[in-house]
Amino acid sequence: MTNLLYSLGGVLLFTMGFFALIACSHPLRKILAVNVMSTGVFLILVASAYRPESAGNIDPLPHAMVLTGIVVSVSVTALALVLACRVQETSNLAFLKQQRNGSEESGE
Amino acid sequence: MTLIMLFDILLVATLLWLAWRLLATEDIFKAVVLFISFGLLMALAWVRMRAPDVALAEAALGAGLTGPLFLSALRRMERIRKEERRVDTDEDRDDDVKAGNKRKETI
Amino acid sequence: MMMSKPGISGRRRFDPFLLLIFLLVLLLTLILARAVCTLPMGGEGLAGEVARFQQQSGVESPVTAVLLNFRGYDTLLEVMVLLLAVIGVWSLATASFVKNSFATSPVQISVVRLLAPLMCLVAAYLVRQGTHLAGGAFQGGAVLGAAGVLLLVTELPWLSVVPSLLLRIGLLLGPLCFLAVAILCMFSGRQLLQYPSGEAGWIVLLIESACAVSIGLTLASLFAGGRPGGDVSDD
Amino acid sequence: MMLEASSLIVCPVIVPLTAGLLCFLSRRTAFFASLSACLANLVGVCLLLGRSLSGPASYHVGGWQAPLGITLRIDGPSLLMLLMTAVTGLGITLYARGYFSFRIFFPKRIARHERQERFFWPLWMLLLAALNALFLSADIFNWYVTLEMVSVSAAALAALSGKPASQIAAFRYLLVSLLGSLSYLLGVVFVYKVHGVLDLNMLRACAGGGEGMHLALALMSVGLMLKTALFPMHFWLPPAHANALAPVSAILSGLVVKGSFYILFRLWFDVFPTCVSPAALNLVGILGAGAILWGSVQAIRQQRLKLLVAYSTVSQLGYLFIAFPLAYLQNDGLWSAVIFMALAHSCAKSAMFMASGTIFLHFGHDRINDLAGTRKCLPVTAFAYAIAGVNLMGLPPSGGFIAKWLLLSSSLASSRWWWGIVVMVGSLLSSVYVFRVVSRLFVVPEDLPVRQCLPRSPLLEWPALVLALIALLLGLVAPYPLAVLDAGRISLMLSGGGGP
Repeated sequence: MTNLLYSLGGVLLFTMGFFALIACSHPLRKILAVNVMSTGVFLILVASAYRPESAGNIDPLPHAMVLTGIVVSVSVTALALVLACRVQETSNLAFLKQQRNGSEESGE
Repeated sequence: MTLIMLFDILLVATLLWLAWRLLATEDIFKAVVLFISFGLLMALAWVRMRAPDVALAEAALGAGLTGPLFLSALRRMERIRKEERRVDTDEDRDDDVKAGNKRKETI
Repeated sequence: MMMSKPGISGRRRFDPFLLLIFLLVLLLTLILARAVCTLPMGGEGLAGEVARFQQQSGVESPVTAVLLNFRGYDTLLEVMVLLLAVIGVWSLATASFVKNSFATSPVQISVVRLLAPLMCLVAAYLVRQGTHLAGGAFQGGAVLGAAGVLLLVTELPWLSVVPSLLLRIGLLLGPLCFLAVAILCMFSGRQLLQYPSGEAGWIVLLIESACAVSIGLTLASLFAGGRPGGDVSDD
Repeated sequence: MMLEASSLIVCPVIVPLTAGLLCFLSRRTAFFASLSACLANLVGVCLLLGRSLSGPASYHVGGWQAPLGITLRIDGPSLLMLLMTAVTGLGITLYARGYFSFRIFFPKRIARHERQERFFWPLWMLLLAALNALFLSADIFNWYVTLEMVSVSAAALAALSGKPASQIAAFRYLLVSLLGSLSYLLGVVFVYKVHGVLDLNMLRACAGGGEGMHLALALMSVGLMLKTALFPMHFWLPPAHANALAPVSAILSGLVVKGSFYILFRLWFDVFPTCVSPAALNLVGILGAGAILWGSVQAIRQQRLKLLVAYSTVSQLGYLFIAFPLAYLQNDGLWSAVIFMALAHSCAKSAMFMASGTIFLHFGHDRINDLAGTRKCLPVTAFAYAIAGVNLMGLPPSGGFIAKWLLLSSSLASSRWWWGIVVMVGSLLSSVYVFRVVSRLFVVPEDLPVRQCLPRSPLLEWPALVLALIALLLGLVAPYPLAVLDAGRISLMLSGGGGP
């Protein structure tokens, strides 16, 4: 019962994050949404492995997987945030450049 | 038994509510703050799931580091937005603008 | 900044595309929820298997055993993901150390100066206890990183003071140590990451300590949001 | 102190990994570390190739057997993908050296070029290691880790150029990759819950699994298709690939998309063939057909060379998916058509992006209409572009021809001719967009203004030509890779494999 409750919570987190990822336009919000999504996946994974104290040892593999996942998501979040800043930073620049050159060069 | 159940339901509901608020609220700063509290509550949920390792990692990484990361990014973005054009640090700033002209010279 | 969830809160004007997405997401939620209900819950999984080889793994905590021994290869690659994030961030921007941003009062600064060594101690403790209880390289590294961030936000831009080469060596300490152990293990006829029997305990601790230092530095560097100034020119 | 012979299998992961770390540590030796890593990788893969004709090999990392540990496995498909990565990787490494050395002609932008070169090498080497790890792995969670490693390094590489457009494209690319990875991870969670194992060999033995498994496979597949840019989900690919630096475009188009495709391919045909329904296969085939037609039409409409090549990637990826409904059930040979297509496309597309990059460097633009007479300045590059184009069109001696021939004959043999028609139309359309560029490159109009050519750099031109020629000759040596695949397939039937 506990497993199911938390797992369903995880599912809802996942889909909420998914919707926000598509619907929201602010880059930071998108990154937040991805983080919520990944938390949802982790919650499903850990919750479905849960068993009460009396039932014996918990499978440690999901915990290890989630640890890996959390570390990965933190590093990806950091990269995405810096990229988002760069996008913001260069959007002014792109505007300037378009005015000067009349067109936008691709590549290089 | 029922007390635990109540706790579970309350925790999951709070988590979901926080997630919804942080995704739906209009103020992005508020969203980030909500995200930090979301991370802390998640740590509680991991403890409840008998996953102390994950809880420690979530508390330290999720709330302790991702939050500041978001905050500093937010600050930086706001600063960028305020200035029409930044004139500090990055060495290729002017190059970007001049690149087009430069290239025509080299042909 | 206007990104409420229109499908739910209905604050924005009606958008057929978003409504469609919302309905699809709703459908997805239902499908996933139904599937989750049918999943077998709370099974033993590989707990028995892990317990069986716990003795051989050299550590008492099952999660640490999985992370650094049974599935050490995953962790090796994951440490590389962290490193990749730093390289990516460094390639994108230069760090900005804005002073007087968060904490300005001398009291706060002295508190931080007290707190930082304490956090380093906590980190060391977390790494040490990771072998038998909850904790380990990632948790310890995260606390170290938090200490670094705390210093960064209180007028101590230590990242810009550390010589570039030293910083890079610090960042590489964990990955290099892990990789070197993995490769050295292959000599004398063993597999990659197959620790010599009986020696696993201290090897795991060694890897964890090196990784914790690197992870701490990595997280602090990620927080700084770019390469330390002047890093490009000197080598 | 001695190494076990089977340790050779980890060489494609360990060697670039070490090189990547060294590249990050010291800038001066970066190129030589990378070059030696690429050479060692190629030698290692060739040695593996020689050994593996006798059968597949498994390697238990850490000495832990399957349910607990991670298994690496080498067989036909993985070997060929490794070979593809090694060959293309070597070409790209050489080209990148030429590309970054070219900066002396842009004295004002040296700081920027130096920064790009400095971060390119570690990112590229770690990406190479991640791809090799992906091709070697036989564990669905390990795949997730390698996928993340690939996404992070690929996104960082895509943003390396620093141009506004590339930053936006890279940001979107990163988010899309993350979404794909998360979807895949959710699928992995379901699989683990249903079967309790992560190892491919053990999963293959677990029959059925019911609804949960179908959903798991669907989640994993959608995530991977998003990463592979299958037709309606391709929107992120052209901007990301076209706005990156030329060596990076070659990496992204030639290698990175093949990584997620390989996992998809493995899951559908190797691990869970019983979970795949004909309807799903047909759907994927239809999407593939859509990709071929839409990608080609878009490619024809582009005004920029690099965007044209990027859209052509979208369309060429369609061929990989159109093989799905054909390859299933009746025709084992098609298995190899898919891998063969990936191989030929990887070499040809990298060559094409390299050639486009060279053209861009020399002329400072890549407007197709203004490229007339490129042959005069860059004969080797123009030639490389043309040969790579022959491959994309699927003209006879090329590897692309063999793959398309296999597709066509199988669609006729199974009297599902409509797939064959799509293949034909796709080839026709691709010849339109290839000739559109080639005609400009080679025809020197009378009134062409005298153009001062920059000095030629051999490293900038020859790797593209050699890769294009390899793709071309792949058709002539077709029996050999097919034999490798056969050896691999036999091995797949055996399943399991020895251990310590």
